[in-house]
Amino acid sequence: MNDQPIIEAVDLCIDYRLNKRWLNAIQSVSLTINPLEIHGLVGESGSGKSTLALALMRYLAPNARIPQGRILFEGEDLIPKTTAEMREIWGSQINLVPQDALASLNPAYRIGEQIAEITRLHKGLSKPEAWDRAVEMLRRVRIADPEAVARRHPHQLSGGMQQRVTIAMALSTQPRLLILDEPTTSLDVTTEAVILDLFRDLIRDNEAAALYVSHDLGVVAQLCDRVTVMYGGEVMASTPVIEMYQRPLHPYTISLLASLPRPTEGAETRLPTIDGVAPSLAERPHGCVFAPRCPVALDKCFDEKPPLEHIRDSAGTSRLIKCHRWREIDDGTLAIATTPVQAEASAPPGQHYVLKARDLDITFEKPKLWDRITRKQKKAVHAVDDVSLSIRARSTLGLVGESGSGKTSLARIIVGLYTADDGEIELLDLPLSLDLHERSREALSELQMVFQNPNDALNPYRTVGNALARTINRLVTTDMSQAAIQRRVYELLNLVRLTPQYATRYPAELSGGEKQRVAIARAFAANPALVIADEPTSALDVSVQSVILNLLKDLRAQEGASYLFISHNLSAVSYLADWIIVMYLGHIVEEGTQEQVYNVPSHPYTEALLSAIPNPDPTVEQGEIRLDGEVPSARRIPSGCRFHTRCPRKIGAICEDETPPWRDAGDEHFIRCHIPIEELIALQQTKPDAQPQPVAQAED
Amino acid sequence: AQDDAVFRAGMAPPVVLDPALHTNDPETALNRAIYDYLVEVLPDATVSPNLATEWTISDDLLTYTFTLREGVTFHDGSPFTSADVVFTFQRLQEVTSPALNLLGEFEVSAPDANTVVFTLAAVNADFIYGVGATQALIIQDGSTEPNVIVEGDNPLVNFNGTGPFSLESFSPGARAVFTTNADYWGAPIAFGSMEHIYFDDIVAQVDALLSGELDFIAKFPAAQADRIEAADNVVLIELATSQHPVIRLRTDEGSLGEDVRVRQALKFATDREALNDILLQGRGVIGNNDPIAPVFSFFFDDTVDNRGYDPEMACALLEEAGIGTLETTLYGPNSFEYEDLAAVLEQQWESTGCFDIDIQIFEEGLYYDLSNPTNYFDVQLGITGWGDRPSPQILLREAYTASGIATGFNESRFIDEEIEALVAQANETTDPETRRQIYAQVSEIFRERGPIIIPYFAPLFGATSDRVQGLAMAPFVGRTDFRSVSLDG
Amino acid sequence: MARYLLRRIVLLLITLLITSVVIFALTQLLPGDVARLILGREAQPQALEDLRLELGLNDPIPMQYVNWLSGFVTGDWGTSFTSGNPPIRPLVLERVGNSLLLAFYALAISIPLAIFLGVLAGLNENKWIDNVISVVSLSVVGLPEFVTGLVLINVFALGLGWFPASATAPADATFGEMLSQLTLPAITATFVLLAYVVRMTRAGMIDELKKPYVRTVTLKGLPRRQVIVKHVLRNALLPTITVIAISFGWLIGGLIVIENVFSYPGLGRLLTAAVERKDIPLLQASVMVIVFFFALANLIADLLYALLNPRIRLE
Amino acid sequence: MTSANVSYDVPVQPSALTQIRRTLFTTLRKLSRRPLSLVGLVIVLVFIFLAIFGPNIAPYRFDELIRGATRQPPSELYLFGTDRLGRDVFSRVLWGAREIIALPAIATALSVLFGATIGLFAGYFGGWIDEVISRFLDGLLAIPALVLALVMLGTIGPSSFGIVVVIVILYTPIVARVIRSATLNMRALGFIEAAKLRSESTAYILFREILPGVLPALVVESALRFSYAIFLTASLGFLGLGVQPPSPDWGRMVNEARETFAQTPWELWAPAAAIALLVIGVNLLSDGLRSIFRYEGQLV
Ligand SMILES: Nc1ncnc2c1ncn2[C@@H]1O[C@H](COP(=O)(O)OP(=O)(O)OP(=O)(O)O)[C@@H](O)[C@H]1O
Ligand SMILES: Nc1ncnc2c1ncn2[C@@H]1O[C@H](COP(=O)(O)OP(=O)(O)OP(=O)(O)O)[C@@H](O)[C@H]1O
Ligand SMILES: [Mg+2]
Ligand SMILES: [Mg+2]
Repeated sequence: MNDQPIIEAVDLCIDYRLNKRWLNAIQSVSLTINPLEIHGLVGESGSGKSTLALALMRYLAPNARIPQGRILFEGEDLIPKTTAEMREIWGSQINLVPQDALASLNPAYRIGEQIAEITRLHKGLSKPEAWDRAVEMLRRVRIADPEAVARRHPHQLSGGMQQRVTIAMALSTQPRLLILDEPTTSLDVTTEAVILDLFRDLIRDNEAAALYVSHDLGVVAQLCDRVTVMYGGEVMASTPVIEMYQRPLHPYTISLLASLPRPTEGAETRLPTIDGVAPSLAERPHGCVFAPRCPVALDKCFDEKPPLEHIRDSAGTSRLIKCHRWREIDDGTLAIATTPVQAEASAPPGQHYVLKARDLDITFEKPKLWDRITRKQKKAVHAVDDVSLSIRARSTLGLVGESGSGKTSLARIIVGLYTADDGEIELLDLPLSLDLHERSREALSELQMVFQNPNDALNPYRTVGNALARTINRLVTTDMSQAAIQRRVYELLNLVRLTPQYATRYPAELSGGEKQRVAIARAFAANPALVIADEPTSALDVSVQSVILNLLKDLRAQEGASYLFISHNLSAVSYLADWIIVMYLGHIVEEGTQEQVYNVPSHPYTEALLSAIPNPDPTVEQGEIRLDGEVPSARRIPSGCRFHTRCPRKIGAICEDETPPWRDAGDEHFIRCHIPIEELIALQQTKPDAQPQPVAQAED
Repeated sequence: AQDDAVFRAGMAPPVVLDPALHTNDPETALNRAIYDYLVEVLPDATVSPNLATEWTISDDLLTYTFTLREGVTFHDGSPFTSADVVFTFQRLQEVTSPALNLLGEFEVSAPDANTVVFTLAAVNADFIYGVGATQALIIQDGSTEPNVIVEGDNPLVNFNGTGPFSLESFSPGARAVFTTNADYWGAPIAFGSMEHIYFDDIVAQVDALLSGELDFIAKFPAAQADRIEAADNVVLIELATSQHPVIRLRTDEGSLGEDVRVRQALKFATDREALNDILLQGRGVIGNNDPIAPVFSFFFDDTVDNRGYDPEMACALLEEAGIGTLETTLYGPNSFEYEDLAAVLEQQWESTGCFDIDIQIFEEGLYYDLSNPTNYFDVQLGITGWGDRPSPQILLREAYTASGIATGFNESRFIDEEIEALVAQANETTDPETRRQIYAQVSEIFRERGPIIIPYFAPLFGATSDRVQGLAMAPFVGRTDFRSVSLDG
Repeated sequence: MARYLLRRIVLLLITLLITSVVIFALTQLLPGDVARLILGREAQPQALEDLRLELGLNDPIPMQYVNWLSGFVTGDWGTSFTSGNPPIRPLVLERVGNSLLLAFYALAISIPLAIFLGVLAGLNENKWIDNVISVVSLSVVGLPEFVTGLVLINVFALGLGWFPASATAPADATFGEMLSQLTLPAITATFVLLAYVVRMTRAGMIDELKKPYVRTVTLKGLPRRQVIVKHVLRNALLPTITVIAISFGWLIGGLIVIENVFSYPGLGRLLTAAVERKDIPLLQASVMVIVFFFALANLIADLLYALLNPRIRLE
Repeated sequence: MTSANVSYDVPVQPSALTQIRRTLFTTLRKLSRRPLSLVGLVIVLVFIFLAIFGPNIAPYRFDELIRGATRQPPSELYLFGTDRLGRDVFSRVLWGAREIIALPAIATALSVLFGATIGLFAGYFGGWIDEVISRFLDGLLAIPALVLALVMLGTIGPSSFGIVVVIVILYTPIVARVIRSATLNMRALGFIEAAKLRSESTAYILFREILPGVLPALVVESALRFSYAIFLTASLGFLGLGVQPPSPDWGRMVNEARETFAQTPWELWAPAAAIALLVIGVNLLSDGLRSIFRYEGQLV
């Protein structure tokens, strides 16, 4: 194989037409992908990753144009080609693996047909041949019973299987280049880990090159050979992956890496953050795009755009970089704070409990009259089953589990948005009704919630100030004057580090992070004793995530509140939580302090969750435990230990028949497993040999 | 005869098919195609033989003896006899047919198969018209349900007459198809079959005629007459009749028109010439604000000095009556040009400066329905359409005497002793000249204190395709005799 | 799917039952005396009373309803009060046939045309061709049916003489004659439907073209024709199918005005006549049949939608 | 870190007027970028202008008979000619603009009022309340519009009031359905739940939190309903169940003019064109509004 790059973008610019103006979205980008290389492309939302990735296929939105630059695919310039000519290349030489697999498959056709179509077109296969090949491709992406799956429609598959289908489709014509645009972003960590393993193997096996787009530095670190970091439509740096992690030279890369919460860090630290927000197309600065947020920007950086330099650093690594000050960073004369700083000292968790909940239970979709008439055996969804928990004053209880494990349901029971079928709640030692309508105003004000999606957390037709004022009005029982309320609004804004001017803004004028800050301010409006945060950062960019996590940590110290903090991201949980509970299919399977849960012994499920976290350090071996398949439907909860269908440490029939006992691992660390603690410790200190197995078909 | 020639007439859908009860044109047209009258009343009010070949009237004017035509058969082949006639007239009495208005009280008997004798309870000058009344169609002895459609293969068995046509198919609201009766006693029909095609919309009828889908239509508004006149494949028939709209005021106690000055004011405020010009393009004839139409030429008195348009006088009269500005609602049906008539009247009256009028128009059926809370009979001020009557006497008796209140015809509740006496007097005389003098007095009284305005006597319009020959449209269109029609080409 | 079907059918029956009560109640409120309406202005009081008794109009109203409903479901729809008291069922069924004929003809003209225009507009969103289609289809729908009907009659029947001015549907007409008669009414109905279906199709196309799978298919290298016809249209027409099925329901009972303008003996005219004459059995039967077809059309729309949409079909 | 003693004089919420002005301004700006919507907007504005000032501009009253001027073709004197009775068609069309606003618009407004309220309740509460309401609405919706209109107007008699009642009965379920599904989509949103967590009353949540969000759908639906209402009134006029003469209602004018179409075609064209133009305008405008709301999510 020769050294010619598979694809090469040279000085590429892309503009979008918005409101009758051409705005520059991609600015003089150069990028090279060599044969067999997996090239990572990372950057915050809006930095132009997708635009660039698709442009490499010479695929543009209708309102886009390429004012300058070249795209060389195996030496041939794609830009002058007509769309008709590109159709020869699309699907046969360069294939796309899209982000949202379900939306990217035509709902009307069978899986097999959608894969077969592409080989019929490009390989000239007959219908039956193409179908057989489709089945074969499904088998290659390790789908069990591929014949049956080929006859299904997209919506009948689980998210992980859908993503496998798109990759089977992309690989079926043995393309030279794969473009993967955030293919795992919408998946659970456990599923993501399985899919990433699969990509790694398949891309290597097919001898294809790949461009892997992601906003997750962890994923990129684990998968790619070389990484390009984008910001504001420009390439900031392009480096072999190990170098990026070990010796980042660009201030943006450095800050980005530093802001990631890591499982190993203690609870008493603050994450370094990148201030400000990424600029929109219309307001990109004319100097260095990153300058306004750069901790080490000079005046020069604001005036003059640095060139994209092809350099060799002091260690002799060849890199692309776009920074006026890389030399100072390279030779160590300029240091950027990257270690987490000590957080403001807060009082240690109190001994009394703000909240105690016992035996909470909720079931959805109970059979209705109609079902009884038609004698349809419809199973109810038992989302939360016999859950007890307690939260101490000034502490954080972390709640983790895969999607569908019942985390949100539990949170909503506690705040009263769902009325539990059964159970008891005590708030500040007073019994609390399960029904929201029966709760007193005082109780409501002590118990507030921050929702997952900042975009619908605020009424788009009200100003920030009005939203806060209304909450104060309703929840603070002492009569407050108009002026006092207004003052309190500014206080709250200040609390979440927003200026008073934000009071008159509408949600549409705020970024996602800012909206979430307002939502947090609203939750704190009445000095609650307990704030429930349901995945408050999962919809946000990494850089914004760290800001919000810091804020929550600060507020806990300042306001003395407790948290129930829910996340599927174990790193984020560990950063904030004192105690952690792990949920699976409506049951708690493990509970203990943060350290206890993160260390041996742990429940096999916790173990698998930990193992799946992609570590942004490529030198750290990723855990090897992989969970097969998806979480079973909450309608058909497995007998015995609920986890037995997927458990890599299943010990036999007992797991299928009997509900496991709570085992005490010492110091109030409980694990619900049939394996005795000592055995678990022994098992978990040696690595299990996890075989990649075909995934079972998703149910329904 | 052209056996395959079809004569197609357009009309509104018939509703009441019973020969003894039907009242409107399409119903009559259907019935008289299937059945025959004993005597035929011609448009000029003369009476000619039909199923009866001759008749005699006793000197006391109380006994009528009819001799029946021989050799006549019903469509089902059974012979026509005096029993059928007796049955028919007894049934008219049983079902209280509208024909009784003309027939009055009588008894009927059949001395032999070819003779029928009517004995009257009192002298009745209109009796012979009653024998030829619209509903007096001869049905077969024993037909208790004439013209009722039955279920089964042969749904039309009840349509059994001696008439020139037999009903072949009938689709309610859509069409009726007739074939000519080969065994008809009269002159053979010059075409093979006849269709009545039912329309809900008058413009659609004219369009269908113009595009050659119909041979005959009638009773369209004057505006359509212009269109037909302008077209070259159709022939317009314009017939002066006694048909007219009446704008009437109620005169009973507590009503607007109790005060004669109000009646007068309305008359003075109405410009009848203008109404005729605007609404009928001058095709109508102005009368005397009484029901004696110029078509009854002998009875019509053109010397009556009818009061013309005089708005100042109208206002002065209202002032005098202590009303000042008359505020009221004018009601009317949506048939003919009456909606427009209401609109123009409103303008004429309001332009005098002493009227304030609202208009309320109802769907025709609803308006003439007595059980409807607002109907033609109960409103204070309304427009009513009066169809053609063969003699002024009938109109006067029905609408402007005390007996008309119970029957729902005297809508103005007009009871005037002089009129009562004059009408009774006219009823008993057969001498035209006496009647003429009586009617002149009637006209004078109406001029003085009549509660009605008759803006004009509108002509009746009809039209045929240019292949139609020998069609003489009757003033009551439904009674138009199609037997003599022939078709060119 | 079977369960879905069953559920839908039960709901349909409930709807029909509710409607039958509503209709019956409404007819009871109709002003006017049936007997007088039948016998006319000149009828004698005795005749009126006899008729009332004969028609059962003096029975208590709930009894009238129960009598009617039990008759109706057992196929005894009674006899009309008017026009020779014909048995109602054959009469209504004959009109249903006529209405169906016109409905199918109108659909045969309007659907291909509307879908073609809608797709064309959708593919050229906000370009001039889209604007032209949009304005033209809106213009024709902006005119009431009796105006378009009038214009069509004046131009094509009276002016050019291509088609008859009325569609009075003689029983012995040949199919060709029937089509020729029905062309102008069908075009008038098309005008009403056109804009609606065009806009639905256009919106469906635009929505669908924005979906990520279109990009996937394009990037498979499929020719544009195939992308549009095989992939996009298949999904874009789903909402259109619903609209078409619902318009079919409308075509059965909603053509009252068009039937009047062209004097076509369809269900709509039968119904109008029944209302005017307060012919209650006929009115109830024809409304029930119209509602039945309307509901049936909705049911078919839902079923078709479910059938063509694997997401529902495979639940 | 606290700054409790600092006071700012920035108001927490701008006045309602400012908000409305702002919303209006943004909408107009966005509309003006779409040529067709702009045309629609201009048409609608012109008609609104005519509805307000039409009678002042009109050379004659709508019912005034001009002596000796029946059936005049359009001329300088009579812009759209005169009708069969000698009324100035131009003036009648101008007066009719107000009539159109009076009947279909009031009926539409009422349907929207009732429909939105019912839809909000059904969508927000869900469960059996929704089930019962929905079944009832389905029952009403199963009767075709003209059929119901015919029977209803046969019942209450042809009057403006009757027409309004009929339109309200016909359109309330339709509006309710639209609002119900919009509400259904909104009731699980974070800000609604936040309102529950501060113990807001149901009425507050429905009308202050949800209503603004379904307003776009409501605006678009109202525009659509309005044009159908115009149409329905015209059709009712044709069937003899419309408004009373000498009203210059366009539907009525068109219907009256049918009979004299051969002689005075202008008498039909003028009101017919006015109806068509208004329907086009309303639809173009609602199309524009729909896409603004659809693609940009919200007004501010
Ligand atoms: N068709 C378009 N028209 C106008 N602007 C666009 C279009 N597509 C993308 N943009 C803008 O261009 C910028 C880059 O978008 P792009 O989708 O490439 O970002 P990204 O890095 O992939 O972000 P994300 O992580 O959110 O997917 C964004 O500001 C986006 O709003
Ligand atoms: N309102 C509801 N009606 C019916 N089923 C529900 C409802 N809410 C949750 N469920 C079901 O209950 C189960 C638990 O859902 P829940 O949202 O609590 O999980 P989760 O752990 O928060 O998942 P995720 O990470 O996806 O947010 C799921 O199977 C879900 O489908
Ligand atoms: Mg992207
Ligand atoms: Mg959740």
